[in-house]
Amino acid sequence: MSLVLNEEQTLLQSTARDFLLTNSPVDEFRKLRDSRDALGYSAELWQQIADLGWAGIIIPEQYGGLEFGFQGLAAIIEETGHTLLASPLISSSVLSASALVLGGNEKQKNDFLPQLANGSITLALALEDGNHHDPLGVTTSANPSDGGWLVNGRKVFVMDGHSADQLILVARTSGAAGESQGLSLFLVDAASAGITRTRTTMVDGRNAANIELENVAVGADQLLGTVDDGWTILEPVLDRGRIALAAELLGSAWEAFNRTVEYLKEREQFGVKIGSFQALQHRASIMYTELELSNSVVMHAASAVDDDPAGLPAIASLAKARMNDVSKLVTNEAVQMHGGIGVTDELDIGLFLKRSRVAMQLLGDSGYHKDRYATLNGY
Amino acid sequence: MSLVLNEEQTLLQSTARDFLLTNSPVDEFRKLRDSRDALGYSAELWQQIADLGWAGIIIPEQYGGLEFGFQGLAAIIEETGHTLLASPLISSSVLSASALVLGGNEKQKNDFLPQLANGSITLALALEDGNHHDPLGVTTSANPSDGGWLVNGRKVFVMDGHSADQLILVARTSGAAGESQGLSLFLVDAASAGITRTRTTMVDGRNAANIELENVAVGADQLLGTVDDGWTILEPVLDRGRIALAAELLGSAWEAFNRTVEYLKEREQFGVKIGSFQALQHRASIMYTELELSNSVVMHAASAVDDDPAGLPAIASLAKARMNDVSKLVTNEAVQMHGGIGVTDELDIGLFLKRSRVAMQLLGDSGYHKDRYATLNGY
Amino acid sequence: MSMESLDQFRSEVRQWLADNCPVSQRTPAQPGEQYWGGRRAEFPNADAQLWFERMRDKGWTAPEWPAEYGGGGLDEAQAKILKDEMKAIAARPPLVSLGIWMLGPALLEYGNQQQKEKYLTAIVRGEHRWCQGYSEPGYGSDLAGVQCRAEDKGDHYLVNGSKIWTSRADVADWIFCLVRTNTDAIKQEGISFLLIDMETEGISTSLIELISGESEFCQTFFDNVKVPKENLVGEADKGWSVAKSLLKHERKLMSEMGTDIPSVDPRTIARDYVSYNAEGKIANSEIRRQLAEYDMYIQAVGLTHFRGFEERMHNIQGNSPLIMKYVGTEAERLKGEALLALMGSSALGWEGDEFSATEKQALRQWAMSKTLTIAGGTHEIQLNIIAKRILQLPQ
Amino acid sequence: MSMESLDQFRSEVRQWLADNCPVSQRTPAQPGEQYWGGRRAEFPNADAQLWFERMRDKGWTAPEWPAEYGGGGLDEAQAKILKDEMKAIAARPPLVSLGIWMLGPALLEYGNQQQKEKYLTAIVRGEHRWCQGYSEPGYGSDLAGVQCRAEDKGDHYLVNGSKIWTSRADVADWIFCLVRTNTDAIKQEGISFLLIDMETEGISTSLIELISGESEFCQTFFDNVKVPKENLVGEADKGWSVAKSLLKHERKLMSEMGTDIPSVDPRTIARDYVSYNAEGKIANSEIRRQLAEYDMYIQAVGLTHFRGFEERMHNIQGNSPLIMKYVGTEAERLKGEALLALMGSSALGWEGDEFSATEKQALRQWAMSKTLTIAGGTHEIQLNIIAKRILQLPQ
Repeated sequence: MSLVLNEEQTLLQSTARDFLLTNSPVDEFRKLRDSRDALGYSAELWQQIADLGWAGIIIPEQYGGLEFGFQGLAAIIEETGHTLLASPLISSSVLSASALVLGGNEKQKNDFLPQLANGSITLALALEDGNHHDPLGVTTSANPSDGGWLVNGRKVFVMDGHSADQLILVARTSGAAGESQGLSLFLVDAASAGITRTRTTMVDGRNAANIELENVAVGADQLLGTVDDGWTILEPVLDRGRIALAAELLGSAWEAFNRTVEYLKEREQFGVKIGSFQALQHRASIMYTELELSNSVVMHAASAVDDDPAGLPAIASLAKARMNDVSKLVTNEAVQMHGGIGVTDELDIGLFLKRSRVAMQLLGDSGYHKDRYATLNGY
Repeated sequence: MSLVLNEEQTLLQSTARDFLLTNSPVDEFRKLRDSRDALGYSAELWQQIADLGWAGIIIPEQYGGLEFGFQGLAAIIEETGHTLLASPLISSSVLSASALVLGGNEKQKNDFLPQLANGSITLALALEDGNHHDPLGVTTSANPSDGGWLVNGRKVFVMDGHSADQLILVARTSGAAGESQGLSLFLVDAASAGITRTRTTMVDGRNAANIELENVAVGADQLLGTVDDGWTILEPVLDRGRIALAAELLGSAWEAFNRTVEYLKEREQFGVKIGSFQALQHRASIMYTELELSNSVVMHAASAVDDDPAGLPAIASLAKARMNDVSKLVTNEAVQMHGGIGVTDELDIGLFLKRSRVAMQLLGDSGYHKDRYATLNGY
Repeated sequence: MSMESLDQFRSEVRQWLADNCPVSQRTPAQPGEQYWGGRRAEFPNADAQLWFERMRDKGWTAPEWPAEYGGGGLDEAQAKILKDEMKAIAARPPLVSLGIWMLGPALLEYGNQQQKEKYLTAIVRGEHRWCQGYSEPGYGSDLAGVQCRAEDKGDHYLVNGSKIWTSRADVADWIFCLVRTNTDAIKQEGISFLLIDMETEGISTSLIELISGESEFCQTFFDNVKVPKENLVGEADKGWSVAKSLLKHERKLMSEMGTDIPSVDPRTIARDYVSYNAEGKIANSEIRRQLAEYDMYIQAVGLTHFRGFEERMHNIQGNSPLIMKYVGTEAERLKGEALLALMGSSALGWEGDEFSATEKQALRQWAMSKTLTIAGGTHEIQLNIIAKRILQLPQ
Repeated sequence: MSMESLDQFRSEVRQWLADNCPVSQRTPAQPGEQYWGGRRAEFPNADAQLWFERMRDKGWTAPEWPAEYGGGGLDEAQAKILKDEMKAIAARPPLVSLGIWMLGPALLEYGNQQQKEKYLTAIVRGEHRWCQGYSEPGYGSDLAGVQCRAEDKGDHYLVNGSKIWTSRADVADWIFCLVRTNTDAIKQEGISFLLIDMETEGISTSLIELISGESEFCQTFFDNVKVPKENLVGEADKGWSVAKSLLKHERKLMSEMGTDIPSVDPRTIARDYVSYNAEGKIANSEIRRQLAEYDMYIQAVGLTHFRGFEERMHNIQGNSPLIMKYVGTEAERLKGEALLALMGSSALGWEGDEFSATEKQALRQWAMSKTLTIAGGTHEIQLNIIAKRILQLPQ
């Protein structure tokens, strides 16, 4: 465990910061949102990002990746939180890449990882059946047929699912909702017969797809990992996603906080800077303590992906629960402290508030992760 | 429902206030505590209180009571919170009197209510088997024997139980822990064979007894209400107790708050009154909003005892949960805002903190009552 | 009025409402279905018009105002009965109006006879739609920091400056404004309260989009706008008293937010959005707790509204009115967060058919709740007021 | 030091501890079992003496102090290894001492050669027990409001006044004091830092009982106390710098509260005090949540301690040290409340045999946690410091 970045990671992070501030400041995201862009992110920017190697940062070198480790990726994602970058980094480069790396066979890795790493395709994880994160509750069914399976069900809240080239479907091949045994993962072409994707437009201006699956035929070669045993891949994949989201939330919470502190120093009311009001100072200081604690928790979680797989579940839940709560606190306070201007669409601070609420729901809200943390700790 | 006191109730409350400030200010409680008084309250004062009619305030006139209604009693109990009065008002005059009024037969009422009202005897409700409030979880057993029962078990946290003349035992005559059916109430002389009472000294300086029950023989005439059906009496009795505790917590929270606001106006640091610090002002104002809301909730609950028996369970849980939380907030803040002097035993503010924690546990903590409130409201 | 005659009044009101309130007006109005009045107003439908006209003719668009100005002449107890009875059948307010809520009460206290006759009657009859001109850019909470200038030009004032958060100024007929008539005086002194016809030359407005996606508010610009002197309410330079009186009514209004406006209630929609365990409890205990805490808080706020009413009936001087803006908007904040927690990804929809109308409304409501703790005196200002006026802490 | 030699150091330390730490010294010390040193001290038992003497002879009562003053001469990385290895076998601190925690570091920075030799060595060897004379009655948080007067009488200062929160002044040998040497100067200026022998004529103490029932603290009175000038640390009138440097160490100490002191941990005792449902979860979901939130907070605090250490190792200038007093004592506050929630009526016992030692300790711990957020710079002072020093908000 190391709670400071090494030299290479520090360099990577500062490169990421410069790149994002130059090429993808918050204004770029605002334009994308206002134009109701069909893709939901900038294809051109995404290619630049892939060229920098970020899309393949955790992919082994033999499959065209950088093999740089998860802590570096988390450092980049934290920076994307600062500028509200919309990109398939979490859906494709964290969740899907991890699923392939952890569960794919040699052919699957060779077929998809190099393209994923160079940005020529994106993948998405189609997980949720309902409106609350519940991976064990999946009832989307995969029934044997012709030596393969027919998948039926409906997936919602699939990050970047409308534009992904390949989907990783989580379906139940046996067992009942609530059981980890019986889940299987399938890698399917998004254009396969029986798949209907509808893009949704969410409050954060990004997109998640609702996906109808009607007798989607998958062959044995499309199985990711072992039948019924998908959970052994899915759980660590989800924990990586949660840590990535925690890193993003950390970056955006810091950004919302920093902008608020700047505002407190500039804005005058009653003839003085509002930052001189002690009530606001104390609230800002309390937020600061939470953010400092969060730095440690998120960094620890990112390092645990590579260093402490056994401890990962509890560590990931600690990170996601904390960042959900801290992000909620900080974004609410940021808007409130900005006063009237804070609730106008013109100011960027509202964009942080909105993104926060979506990221809070993705891969588990606070209740989900506190419950999981307590269970993992034996109470 | 009325959320203002009528003239008579107002008069009663101001009489109570004057009486308590004169005869039982906080100093009196402190002396009682420091002397490790064996009774735990002043017998002389209790007789004066009984002479004022408070001990029998909810007892029908025909049994020597004032028959004044519960709202008047709650108004008095709120005042006792201000001066931290130690007395059997809740154990005997609320819980036990209610149990007799609601469940006693004519003989039982005639035998005990007049003496209870005139202060010559006190009763206590021996309910809890364990360290968390759990009336349905009672497993203290009452097994048939000789046309009566033999009671075995151990009761803890029995308010004023060490000095009561009569005990109301809650025991299980059938059914299993968790079931409301099968609980029965028995009225027994505290000096009966098989009863061993040990006084405990608690953090609030008051007393609650632990009581061993070893083959305590009770006759059919000692049954309060119907066998196995004790819950129909016990539940409304407990709700009255909860509302009484909520009223006490309201009074003591207001007192701790008022003393703190006074301190903020007097105390100087850095050359100014600390009450001029905006961070403290806002925290005080937030507490004030909670206390104003609490006034309405507690008054509503007290009026519901007589006016809305059907709504009582949810209303009582609303009141107790709220006052647990508000009292915790206010007493913590009161100590913190007093600074160093606040954590010395010399200052009274710590006594409010300590009483708060005991009253919070009596008849259900916040978790218990939030759970009950949610269940009663169908979620 | 005696209890007996109040009971009598209640049955009369109940009967009248049963006879006169069209059935279509007995469901919560969606935003587009409210009637706001004004020169440019059109009725959303024929029933709304019928209902408005019947209520107007009873004077019940402003039940407590004197009958001579077109009001209902009811006392507070009667007005509450009317309100309760309307609530019992979910009758819509026949007219939604800042004139009734805010300006009217201030005019009744500070207006001269001519102003009362001219403006109050027009308000009651839905002929004037008003907007509010208090805040200015750069002076959000600091209302006394008015910079908008009104120069005394003999028979008129010449107004220059701008106002922000002027709700629906783009469709309003009139604006009530705080303007600075004396630049030598400090802060509160030197402010006057002016009524300005929005059709006067030199006025322009631009809409402000909120994070909820709504654009209820405008910025309004005054460029050499001539306002007749007779439009001054109260004395020149002494407008601060009028302003404060009006703010009280705004706070009261804000504190009742959500009680009249149709809204998605987390308590009633829970069943459709969360799963329950075998005991019938919401399975996610954190969501259940959040719902219970909101529920318990809103109950306490409702009971406190009721207590405040009872205290006024009994001439008891209580402090609860000063906390209502804070706790009322705090309840809306808790409600918004509870909705998002309960509905999960279903409450994150901004637009499109993949989300139901209720789901999208829940989201907008959450976003709008962020405005409520700021508009009409921020949470912080409310806490300052409590600290100063009630707790009398040193300033 | 290279990683390799650190590994080497670690195995040496481990071996030495295995050989030298008596088994009886490998359990958390109850309060009465700690050795605080000083002229009047007695060892609680023979093993404690043996353990102290062995550690003293290694210099490891103050591992990071220079060997010339009796310290261990270790660098921070080595000191952490020693600490970790002691923790691994639950070895007690051989000597508990305000001299080591607070005065020593300040003397190392500001003391002259003679003072270092005289006092540091005595501290390391447990010969002097120190107490702290900072706060004064009426000036709790306002440390610069020092009123305790030290008049310059040529060869000595004449001290008059009193100090409060002087921990165990009744058994201490020496006190380090902030005194006012210049009444014309304002606030921070004119304060000096004096070392005073508690046996000097004119000093008296009285114990203060806390709400936890403990009496660790005293008020100490100075009545014409003569203090030799050589006991002045740093320059006259410039004691504020010494004081601030020392406060940093106090904050650090407070932030680590609970990590070395044996305490009832809600996570480990839960099983004995609450019931669990069929799934193995604590049945009362509110108690479960409170436990989880405490658990998650203390994890975050622990990781931040570790991060701060790593940053110092890498010469990274971080701000985390300035938050540690706040979050460390906040964790203790959460722990105290979690204990009461978990243990229910079992944690409400003040005295007597009906409550176990653990139960009574839990209660005292809760009460003591109320002191921690006040002593050593209140929560409010910590937040002021963060606002000023880190966020640089306008004052």
